[in-house]
Amino acid sequence: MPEPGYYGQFGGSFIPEILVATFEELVQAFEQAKADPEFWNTYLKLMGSYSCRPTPLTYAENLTRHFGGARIYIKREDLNHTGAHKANNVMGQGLLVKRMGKGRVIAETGAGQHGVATATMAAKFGFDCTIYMGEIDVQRQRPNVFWMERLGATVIPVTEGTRTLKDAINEAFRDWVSAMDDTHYVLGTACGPHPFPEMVTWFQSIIGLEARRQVLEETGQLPARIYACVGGGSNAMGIFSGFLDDDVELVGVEAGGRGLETGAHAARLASSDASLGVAQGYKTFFLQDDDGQMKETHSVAAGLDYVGVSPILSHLKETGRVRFSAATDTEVVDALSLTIRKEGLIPALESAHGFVQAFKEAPTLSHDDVIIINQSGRGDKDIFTVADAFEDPGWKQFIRDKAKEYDAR
Amino acid sequence: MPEPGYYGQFGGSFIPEILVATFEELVQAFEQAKADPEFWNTYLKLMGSYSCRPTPLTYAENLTRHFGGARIYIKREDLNHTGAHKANNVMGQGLLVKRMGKGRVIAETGAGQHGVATATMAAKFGFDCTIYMGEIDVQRQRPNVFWMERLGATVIPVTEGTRTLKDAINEAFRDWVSAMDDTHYVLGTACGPHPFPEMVTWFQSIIGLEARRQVLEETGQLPARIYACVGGGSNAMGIFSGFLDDDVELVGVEAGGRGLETGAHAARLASSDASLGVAQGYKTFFLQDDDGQMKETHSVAAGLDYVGVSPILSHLKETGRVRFSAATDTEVVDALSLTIRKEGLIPALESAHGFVQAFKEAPTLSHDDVIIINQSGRGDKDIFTVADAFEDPGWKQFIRDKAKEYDAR
Amino acid sequence: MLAETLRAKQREREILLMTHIVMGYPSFDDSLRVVEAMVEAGVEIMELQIPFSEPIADGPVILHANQRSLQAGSSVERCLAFGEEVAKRFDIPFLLMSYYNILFKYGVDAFAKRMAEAGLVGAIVPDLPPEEADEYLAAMAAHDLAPVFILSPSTTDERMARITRVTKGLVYCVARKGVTGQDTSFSDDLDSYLARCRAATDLPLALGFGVKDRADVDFLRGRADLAVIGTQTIRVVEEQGVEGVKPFIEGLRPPLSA
Amino acid sequence: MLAETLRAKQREREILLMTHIVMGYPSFDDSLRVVEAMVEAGVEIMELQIPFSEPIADGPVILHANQRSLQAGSSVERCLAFGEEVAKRFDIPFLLMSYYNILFKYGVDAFAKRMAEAGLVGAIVPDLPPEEADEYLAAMAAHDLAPVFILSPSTTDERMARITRVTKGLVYCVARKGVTGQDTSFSDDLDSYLARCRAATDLPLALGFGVKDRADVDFLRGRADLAVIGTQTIRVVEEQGVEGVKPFIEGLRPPLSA
Ligand SMILES: Cc1ncc(COP(=O)(O)O)c(C=O)c1O
Ligand SMILES: Cc1ncc(COP(=O)(O)O)c(C=O)c1O
Repeated sequence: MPEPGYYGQFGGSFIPEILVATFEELVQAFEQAKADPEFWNTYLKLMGSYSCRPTPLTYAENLTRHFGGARIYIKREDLNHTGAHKANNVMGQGLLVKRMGKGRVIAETGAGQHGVATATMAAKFGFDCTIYMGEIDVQRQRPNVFWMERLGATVIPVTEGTRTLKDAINEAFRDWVSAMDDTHYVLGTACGPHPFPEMVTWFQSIIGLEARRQVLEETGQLPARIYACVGGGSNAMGIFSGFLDDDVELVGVEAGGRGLETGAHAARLASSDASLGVAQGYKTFFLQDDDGQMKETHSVAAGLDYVGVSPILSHLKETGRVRFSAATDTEVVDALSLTIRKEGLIPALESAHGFVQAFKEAPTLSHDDVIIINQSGRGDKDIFTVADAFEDPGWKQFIRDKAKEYDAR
Repeated sequence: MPEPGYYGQFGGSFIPEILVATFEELVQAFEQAKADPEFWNTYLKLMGSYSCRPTPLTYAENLTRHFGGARIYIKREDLNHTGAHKANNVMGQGLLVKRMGKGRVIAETGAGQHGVATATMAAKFGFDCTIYMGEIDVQRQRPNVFWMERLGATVIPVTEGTRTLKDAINEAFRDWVSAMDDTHYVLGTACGPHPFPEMVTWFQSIIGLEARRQVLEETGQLPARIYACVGGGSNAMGIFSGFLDDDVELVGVEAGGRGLETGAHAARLASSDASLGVAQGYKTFFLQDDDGQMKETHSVAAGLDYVGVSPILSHLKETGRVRFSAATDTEVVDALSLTIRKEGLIPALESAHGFVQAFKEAPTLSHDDVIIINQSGRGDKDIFTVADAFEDPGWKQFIRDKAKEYDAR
Repeated sequence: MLAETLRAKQREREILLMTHIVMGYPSFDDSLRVVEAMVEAGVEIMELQIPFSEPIADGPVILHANQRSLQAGSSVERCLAFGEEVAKRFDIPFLLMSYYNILFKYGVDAFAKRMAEAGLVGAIVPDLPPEEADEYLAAMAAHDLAPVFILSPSTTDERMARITRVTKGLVYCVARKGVTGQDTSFSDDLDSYLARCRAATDLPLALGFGVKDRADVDFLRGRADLAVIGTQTIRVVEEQGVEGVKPFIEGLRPPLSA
Repeated sequence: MLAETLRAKQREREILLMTHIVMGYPSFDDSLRVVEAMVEAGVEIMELQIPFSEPIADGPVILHANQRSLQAGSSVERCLAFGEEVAKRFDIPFLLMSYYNILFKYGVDAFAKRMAEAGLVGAIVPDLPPEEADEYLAAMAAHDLAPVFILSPSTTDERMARITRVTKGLVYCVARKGVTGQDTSFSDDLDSYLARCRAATDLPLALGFGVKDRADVDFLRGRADLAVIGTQTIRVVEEQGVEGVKPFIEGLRPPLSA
């Protein structure tokens, strides 16, 4: 009988003593919410009226024809309010915060997506909101900083460490240990100490529940395979949740960055570069050196650029239930480009990782097979990154002209 | 008995002889589609599986409390695929193009929203696509140009005239008269020669049909008033359509720009600056000089910055069925700001015009009353404009740094 | 009346020339000198275009001329005065050409009255199909002016009949799809199209869109009654100045004495 | 054993001092000189922190020291060697402090063995609650080392009992919410919290987080057994150099002879 919060040897709750009481309160609130069918109904209602759930399952007819194999369906988390599956998690945690009677939320953010989602939830629920974001990400992802500030959140640039996502997480924990009485830390993915992996997965399972119903309705059959990108693992766990007990192959796709052989990647489960460790409150595979110090990671997709991974996914890898692969930056931009042109869909760079692997495998399957790709978010938020990836000269000129305009005033 | 295509004295079809046959074909295809219930079902199915329809009707609890009058509901067209109600129109016309067996679409665009929507539809349906866009708009709205190009469309900058929306329309007509055999012109709003006003309204009426059902379900009553911004008039006609026969006050809000008294606005129906005229193929109120030459218009919202207006709305103004007002740029930025902070919603600058008027009137109504604002699109597409409107220093620095980075390479 | 005038001129010339200018481009002085040169070069009839901010049926060259004329400050009144001046000064018929809004804003009847007073003989309004033209037709009739309508290759026989029924003076046949100022391939298709036009009306047929040189005009001889030279003269003025106009026009047909 | 050592020292001094350094910050040479100065100034016990890339329980000053030490190339092995060196050279007990991953990656038992060989007496691992500590407790016991656990004001009495049951040597009581390096208000609340800690265990109580000057130490006299000076000595070194350490520490308590 595994301890609560453990998935095989992964997970746990490695937290400073000062937070233990807070976590106990959170675990309790979460357990009560899970046991209360009204809570899930309230959650469904909120997501249906504030976001756009159920999100559609779109048949990608042109891509299907292009690859000439399996019929490709796309689960459209990009159509959520704020543009990604992150909305599911934050709105769920928002309801829990209300239940706990707290008035302030904090969050880490890398790409800015989870920060915007949290700031949005905070505006909607009337919470104070502080977002921690690595200084480098603040610089790279200014548009999201702008929106977070408009939404009333305080964005604090984190200047220590690698100045990216993992350091923002550390900083959020530091805030939390100082202010846990009235503050809830809205962790953005299925990582961190118990109950976060389970709780975030629970809220995200709305994706898989919908997708299962939809694919049966639409095609009368279960999919052969499901593809999802894996940063922390929340969108993947979200869609996988609906199919764990089915005869459906689940494929997680990590950031291959410049190639697994270069070391400049964020593949914790698809490469042999990661090893078991304990950091940021939980035990999982980390990209770390022999001393246990965390390494720098790389991905064209800021949201996948993280050293750890959901302990639940580590476990599902170990049991063989989920297969993992990696997509390189170049493959990602190509898959993105093809998807935009063939279907008029703009996946986020993160999501495009799932598309890469699906495109590799679709031709090897039969037209009788159905596959689902989880489009976790929309890519138009990434224009600065995508335009750079495409080396678009018109865009560069536009930015130069805009800078001149600002200088002139 | 009015002639087809006329709404009172407004509308008609003032087109070059060379296009008459093309319009006859279009009218016929449209009439057949309207008469065929399968067509509308196909349309609903497409919008449900590719976009996110029905879009939610969100109760704006915080704004309601803030203003202390009518209960404010928001129809969430921002959650459409591509981020605005424009999707409804283009996907509908796309189905019609397929029915007519044509292989190429063209469109005008101002803000770029309709261009992106059309390019998206073209990618999805496999049509060739050319988008005409005023040179000034190409410069201002580069992000949208970037996406249109990624979607496979050719974007042609229009260098004549005011180099904005109306000139792009003229240029699209010029293309069409050269290539109508295989080309359909996807006009972006409820303007232009018959059947466009009626046809675009028909596709957009999906908004009103949904909203009526939703508000009754949610509140058990009809709204007292409905607010929608008016550029060409398509989103307004879309939502109004569902309530024309009801005892519901309909309010259209035009661009007041720098103030009606300054002349720098785009208020055709809410000001006395416009007069009846015939241009771009139809008869309506235009902002024109005494000679009949069109004037330059101004709005912070590119999508409202247009000289003409739907002939159907001109008629509904004349009959008194719809009331019109204008919102200034400053009021719009304030309403946007408040809405972001209170509800976590980011209306497009265009849509925010509707919010301005609703906010003025909500406190004068009772809590027993319900009002609906049509949030025609999302504002995160407008970051360059919004950041400028807010004079955000962090944003400016970001752009300067980005420009330096490009110069350095 | 206009039709008879043209028929009379056709006794001297098998194919007549109708030329086109945008009034006020590049200036009213230049416009006057261009008209003068054209009349001297033997042009039989002219279209004077009042510039409009939204000329949807015109191609880039004429569009540009419209814009520049407006930017230089030309007004409808100034254009009408110009029309009056040339109509009094030169002994050929002048048609006005503009988009419907110019007439509509002026007041259609007032506009026709003013045209008649100015000595202009008719008008071409490319965005006004007969279906929308009741008021215009009444006004033109009341002031004895020729409403010139347009036929296109995609116009059905039935519609040709309907259009020519309300047309006076001449019928303007556009040679092809597209806007003004593009090349037209003068081919068999054109032949059969013109035959259809001929069958629809006894009025002189003016063929426009893309006529640019002597070969084109030669091709039209015996097929149309008038060749319309629009964009090409604007190009000539832009490239060679007003001086280029007369030689260009004269070169389009063999000399009269020949 | 450690507990007895401390109790023995308490016969001379009512309140003991435990100080903290991040090994390798700003350099191992400086670290050595700081230890030397502290020992000379009469510190009774020291925490030696092995830097970690993700020190979630530390505030900005110690966080920064962790980062700089790592950037300067300090390794776990080098830190252990440093621990060994000072343990041999100076006659006070030394505890290691680090995050659990450092031990975990090394191998928890191997780490404990190495500590014991180095002459270190115990460890503080702030992100390792007793619930997750089975392996660690076994290794520490096997090598006769003191596992020092932490209590906080939000720890319930029940949980205090559970934690102190597995703790050896001393109990580390954090004074308040928050991370290291912030001000603590030494007040009645603290009083009742320390009374609860005292009730839970016979072990010496070390109070940490925010102790920064003589007034704070005076306040703790009679309430806690050890005052922990963490962030403040790093600040002193940063502001006054290693020279500042000895006078600072000496100033925290009245001289022994007094
Ligand atoms: C669109 C999108 N997809 C995926 C991710 C990765 O997170 P996760 O693995 O938790 O789904 C992110 C993170 O920012 C994201 O923004
Ligand atoms: C979001 C949005 N709303 C409104 C409009 C105005 O168009 P219409 O009046 O046709 O709805 C536009 C036009 O681009 C738009 O993008």
